[in-house]
Amino acid sequence: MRKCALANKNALLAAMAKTAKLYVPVDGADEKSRDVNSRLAGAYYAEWKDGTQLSKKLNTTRSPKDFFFPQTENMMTFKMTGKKLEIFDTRREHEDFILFGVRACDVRSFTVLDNVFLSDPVDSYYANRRAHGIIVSMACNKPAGTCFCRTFGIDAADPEGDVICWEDDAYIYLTAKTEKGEGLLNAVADVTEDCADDAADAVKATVNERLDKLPLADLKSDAFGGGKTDTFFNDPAWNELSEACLGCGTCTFVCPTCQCYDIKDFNTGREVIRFRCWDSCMYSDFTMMAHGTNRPNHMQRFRQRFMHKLVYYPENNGGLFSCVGCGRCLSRCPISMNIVKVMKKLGGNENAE
Amino acid sequence: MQTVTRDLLLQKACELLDAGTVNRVYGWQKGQFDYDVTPAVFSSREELEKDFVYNDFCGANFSKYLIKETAGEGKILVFLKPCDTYSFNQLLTEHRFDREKVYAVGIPCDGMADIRLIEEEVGEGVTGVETDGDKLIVHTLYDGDVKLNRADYLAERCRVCKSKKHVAYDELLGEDGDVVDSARFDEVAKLEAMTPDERFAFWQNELSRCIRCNACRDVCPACTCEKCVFGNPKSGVENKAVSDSFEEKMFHIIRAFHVAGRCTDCGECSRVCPQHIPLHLLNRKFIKDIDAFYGEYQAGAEVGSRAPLVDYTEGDMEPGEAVASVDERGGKDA
Amino acid sequence: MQVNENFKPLIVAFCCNWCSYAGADLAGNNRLNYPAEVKIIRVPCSCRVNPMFILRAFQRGADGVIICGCHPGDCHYTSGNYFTRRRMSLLFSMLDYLGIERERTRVEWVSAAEGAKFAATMNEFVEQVTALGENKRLEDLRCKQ
Amino acid sequence: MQRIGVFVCWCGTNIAGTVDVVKVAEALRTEPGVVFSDNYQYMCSQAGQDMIKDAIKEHNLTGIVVCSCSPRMHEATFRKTAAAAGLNPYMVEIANIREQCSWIHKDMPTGTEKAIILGKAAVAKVNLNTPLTPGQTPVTKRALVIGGGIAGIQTALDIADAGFPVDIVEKLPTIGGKMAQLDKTFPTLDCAACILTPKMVDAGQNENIRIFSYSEVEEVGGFVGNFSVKIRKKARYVKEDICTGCGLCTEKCPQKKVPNEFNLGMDNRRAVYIPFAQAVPKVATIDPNYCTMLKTGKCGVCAKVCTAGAIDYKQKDEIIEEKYGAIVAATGYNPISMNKFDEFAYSQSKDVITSLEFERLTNAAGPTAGKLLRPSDGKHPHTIVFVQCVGSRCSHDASKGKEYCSKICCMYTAKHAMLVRDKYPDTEVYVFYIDVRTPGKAFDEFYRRAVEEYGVHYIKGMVGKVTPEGDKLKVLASDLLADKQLKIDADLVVLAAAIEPDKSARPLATMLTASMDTNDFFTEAHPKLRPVESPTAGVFLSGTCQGPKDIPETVSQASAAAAKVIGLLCKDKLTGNPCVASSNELMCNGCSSCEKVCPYGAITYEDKEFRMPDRTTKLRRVAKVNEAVCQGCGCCTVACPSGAMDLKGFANEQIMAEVDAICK
Repeated sequence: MRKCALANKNALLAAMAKTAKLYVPVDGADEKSRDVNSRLAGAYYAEWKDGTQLSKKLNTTRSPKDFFFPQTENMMTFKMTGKKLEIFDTRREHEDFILFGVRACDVRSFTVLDNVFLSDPVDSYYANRRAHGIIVSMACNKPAGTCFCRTFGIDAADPEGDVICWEDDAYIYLTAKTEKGEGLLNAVADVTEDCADDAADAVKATVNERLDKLPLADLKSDAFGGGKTDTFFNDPAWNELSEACLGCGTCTFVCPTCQCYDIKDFNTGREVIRFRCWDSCMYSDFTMMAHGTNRPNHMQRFRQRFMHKLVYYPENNGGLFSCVGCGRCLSRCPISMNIVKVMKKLGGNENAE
Repeated sequence: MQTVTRDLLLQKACELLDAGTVNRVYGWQKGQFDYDVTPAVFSSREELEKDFVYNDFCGANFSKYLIKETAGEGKILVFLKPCDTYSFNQLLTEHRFDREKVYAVGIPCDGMADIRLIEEEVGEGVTGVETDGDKLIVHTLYDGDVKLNRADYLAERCRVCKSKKHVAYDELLGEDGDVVDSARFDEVAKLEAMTPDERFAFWQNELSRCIRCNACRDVCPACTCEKCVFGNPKSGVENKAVSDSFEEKMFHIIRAFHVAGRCTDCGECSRVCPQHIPLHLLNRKFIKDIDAFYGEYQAGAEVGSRAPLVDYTEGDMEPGEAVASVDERGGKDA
Repeated sequence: MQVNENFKPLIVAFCCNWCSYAGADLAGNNRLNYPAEVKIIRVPCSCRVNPMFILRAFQRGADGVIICGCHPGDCHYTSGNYFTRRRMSLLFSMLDYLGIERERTRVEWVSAAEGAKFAATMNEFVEQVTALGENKRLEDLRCKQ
Repeated sequence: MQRIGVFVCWCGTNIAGTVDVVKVAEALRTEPGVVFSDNYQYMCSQAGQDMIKDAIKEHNLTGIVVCSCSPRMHEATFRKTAAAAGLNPYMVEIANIREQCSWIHKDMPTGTEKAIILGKAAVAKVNLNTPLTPGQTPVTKRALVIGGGIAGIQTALDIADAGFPVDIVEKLPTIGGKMAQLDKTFPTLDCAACILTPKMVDAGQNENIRIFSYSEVEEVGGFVGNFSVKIRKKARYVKEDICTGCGLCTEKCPQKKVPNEFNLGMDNRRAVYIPFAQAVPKVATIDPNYCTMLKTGKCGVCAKVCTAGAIDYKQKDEIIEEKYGAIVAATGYNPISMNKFDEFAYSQSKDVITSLEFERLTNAAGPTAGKLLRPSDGKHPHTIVFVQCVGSRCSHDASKGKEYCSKICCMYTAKHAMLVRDKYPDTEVYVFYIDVRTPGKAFDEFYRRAVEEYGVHYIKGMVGKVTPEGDKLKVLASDLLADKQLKIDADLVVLAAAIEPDKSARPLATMLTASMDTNDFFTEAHPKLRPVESPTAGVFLSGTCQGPKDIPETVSQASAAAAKVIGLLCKDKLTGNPCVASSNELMCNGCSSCEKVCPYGAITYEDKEFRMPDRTTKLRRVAKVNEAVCQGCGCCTVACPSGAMDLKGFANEQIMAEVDAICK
């Protein structure tokens, strides 16, 4: 394990930034700024430049999945010259980049996405970005009231990632978990020093203690998982749960694991750009086909999203839930309906209050 | 603190259910925390007693839900705050629901708190917020209970509340208020007073955060199209995600234009925006311009009023004059 | 601002069929020159012009958009241009509010007899937009070469 | 996918002089959908048109683009050409490369480049064109004229003469209108009754004319060629077909104290009455507000004296439903109320009267049998003051009067002044005016005669105040030209009250969906080019309901309106313009925005059941466009936020395709 005094954090980040483009969570505007809206919009990832202040917020409003699965991505272009059609492959080898300060929940979300995009047939666009990204995760010193990562077996005190970091009042501790991570740590050896492998244990203990006390600490996922389709699919509670849902895409778009996309063409007049962009199963035209839509009413669309997170995905992915308990949907849903409420309503006695 | 209490609303709801006046109640359902209240339909006294809540986080405007709810059998009780009643009337003007199937109970509103402002102040470990007179007591994970001045943490739309007066109801709980001479156009005037470059930079910064989740559209009581142009591939503006900075602007300009003259300035768009884009500043710009160009008009103040964009007079300003006139106004107000 | 001397703006002009389009024809009849950068789209009435068309033009690379209709009171459909006037006043004011140069948009009433006014208006508008340079604030980069 | 043919015209050297037509045809050949592209010297010539026809047949073209002169010039030509070759005429688009290209650009490269772009835009549009067929609707060959004054009578007579049945609806018991109340007419001074009553009789006797007197229009449905109208025939308690108009009842009726509206309340009539001797129909009417029998059930004198047995106290209002192909509004005018002009003491003295009252005072059939006597004491007035523009041209205070000029006052005041001086040369006559406006045939000569031959004192200035004092009226006025105050002791003051549209016009306009201006005058379809038509198809305007006018103007407009009606009724079917709005019911939410901007009232709503994707049904209010009424302006398409409303021939997609092509 390596450590770096907090006073030298800028140097550490500078050293990282030398190896690849470095992205860090920052605030929309500094505290003194009159730009209240940018500040209230929350943190987001931005490229680190010398002196960039890192956000103190627990998490970014948009999840870091954007780096591997951006909201829109060009796939190819077509060009008509007279009556001749040409197709251009727009794929390019992605440049290396580092994501710094990724939380445990979000790191797990990459695994969730990997299962989808890297299994056969491999999504070359995603794979390209994934191969070039290095994840530097950060333990959650102050988990928020809306956090429930433990429900899904995620340890915010000991995240996954290429490099794991912990921070206390004096130091930032770093340990590499992968070859990529080792490489990065070697590259920043000049600004870090060796320390005992248990140096971060105190931090871990504090975090664990705090996780125990979270309001949602008792939320259990046991009732859900693969093979439970019949248990939940026809539950009348879906009607009630979906009643107020607006059918907007907020939960989907802030969710680190939502992975649905649509493929569309944009005609610039000179060429046609074929791109993919995020889609939401909450939208009425989601997977619209010639015969119409296969989930014609809103309850069905609402149900799909939660069934996918809690039943369908685990069924196809060895029990892994595709919710990571980051709490983004809890704080952003316009009508405050969310997966926790769904789990409590459907999840039987163990989740009853 | 709200002048009407949860118990009073509960009592009224139960009374009307028992009397058979209504068979359902549109109300607020309590959540995990005090601030994550969900709009919900209650159909019995038991449900109401268990989950009905009324506190400083009941900002949701129920008017739009009435389109869906009036399709059902029987009458539904809906609680409407003053600002909600404007949307209610506007929807009636547009023939969007059957007035006969709604029993509207007007309730006074003392402004609703904004959890984002509170979290920005105390950090993210908020587990609950209680109101104690003019104070908010925020329960936090790491800093114990924090006391805040309630007035400072009201949502923007409530701090510049335009009306405490109900413009529609079957029954009113408590006292009706008045239309307020509010400062809601001050921010617009400030922007108008900026240089075009500053304005461009301002909006570029704000709109670039848009993730096109459509929450603003889906919550908007003026957006009740059967099929939105942004979801219609034949409309020429359809798109599911922002592919380009142009589209951010396009979406928000078109959306604001489509609701211009019909927007009651209820502020739901800004409330629900996950990226906290001040969308109300677009709508209020249209309202301010309409007031200045064509005389004051408040959408929803009266059922059946003619919106300024479907009306005209022979002496209206020319577009060039209209745009130029903003300079003078902006300079004066700011 | 840097002015590109070779810059030739792209101007889309929506003209109502009854007055302004006829005014444009008259300008042609009288051989009154105006720049070729102006391309006219014929619409039945200025009130047919949807704000979406204007934004679409800017998206696709137009540097200026002008809408021409009958003089107020002379609309072939009696009231169409009155609605145009309100819609465009509000739209242009909104574009201005977003920091988009107000000189890029214009409404002009041109009657069928005003060929000279049509040509003069177009000359003036092209000059005005040329001075502004390329439309950068309301462009879609995907549509640029 | 379309198969488009492009035809580039040289127009001799008009186009080919500055546009390389070969290059244009070449460039457009590779555009999407284009399968044929060629050029020719004169496309509009027979040879050019044949070339198009041949190409359509040979290449199975589904659409054509002609790059030529303005569509205003030859669009119709090329549409006919296409139709002759079996192609839908609305699959033709014109790229205007002459007026808007070759004629305004000097050099070949510029002209050619622009012509190519204009051609591309036309190709882009035609790619999205759909064949359109104009709708046809049958025409009901009957007209309705609302209002039975001189305007309505003239219109009805002209229509009837052309052989079409026509109904007049008049709210009073007789036709005749205001003109029947007038004494003499300017500038010829022939008596109004002498020229009007024969027309009234003609109308009453014309086989093609039905008169519904004492009736009002209650409901109007339908559209041009197919209106259906409900008319309320008010109970007059006299059987119209039996009453001979002998007038015995009107002499015997014991209720004598009913103010006579025909004489503007200056004398009385009975509860059963015939408004005036030459009334058409000449049928008695019982006034239910005054009839003792109807009010108390006791009396019955009229029934006893009526030898024909025409009295029917039990008569009820009757509703008549009829279909019409055209409707003419001829609702006329009224003088405005003098309530707001108390500075002239109208309410304080009986000797302050309006000009219309003056007409009755000088009329041989009037309350004084034509002798000019003061209403207060029946004495002959020696000094008369006429005040012009009372309530007209009131632009300084629109809440008090009207901003417009009432147009007829200058002339009738000159007439009044002249008649007074002619009959009573010992009477001094003063006329106070802002301006004297006499544009009209022999009008100015007439006015000059009043001044020069008859010695009427015309004074430029306004009367400030009229104060009754003893049996005199003290008139305080200013003489602007002499710049002094005048005090005149007058015996009679006559106010030239502004005229305003009849109160029945506004509700009628609503029923007809015809538009009105802020003064409640009906608006014309075009102020210059279509002055006798309402923007609402099938509705025509006759007389002062459209704006102030005198009798000759009214009559000419009435005949003009009749000509328009005849033109319409001559057709067996109406062929519409297929470029009309149409609403996509699946997208419409019935918000009414479109309806509010439609100048023609072409949009209505209906509740319709829709099958939802989840197989439930939903009742929704949706807009419906009446294609026979829509004129295709497209205003509704922009008012519609969802884009449910679109315009055929100029659809959103088509216009955006043109934008794209131009901006490419």
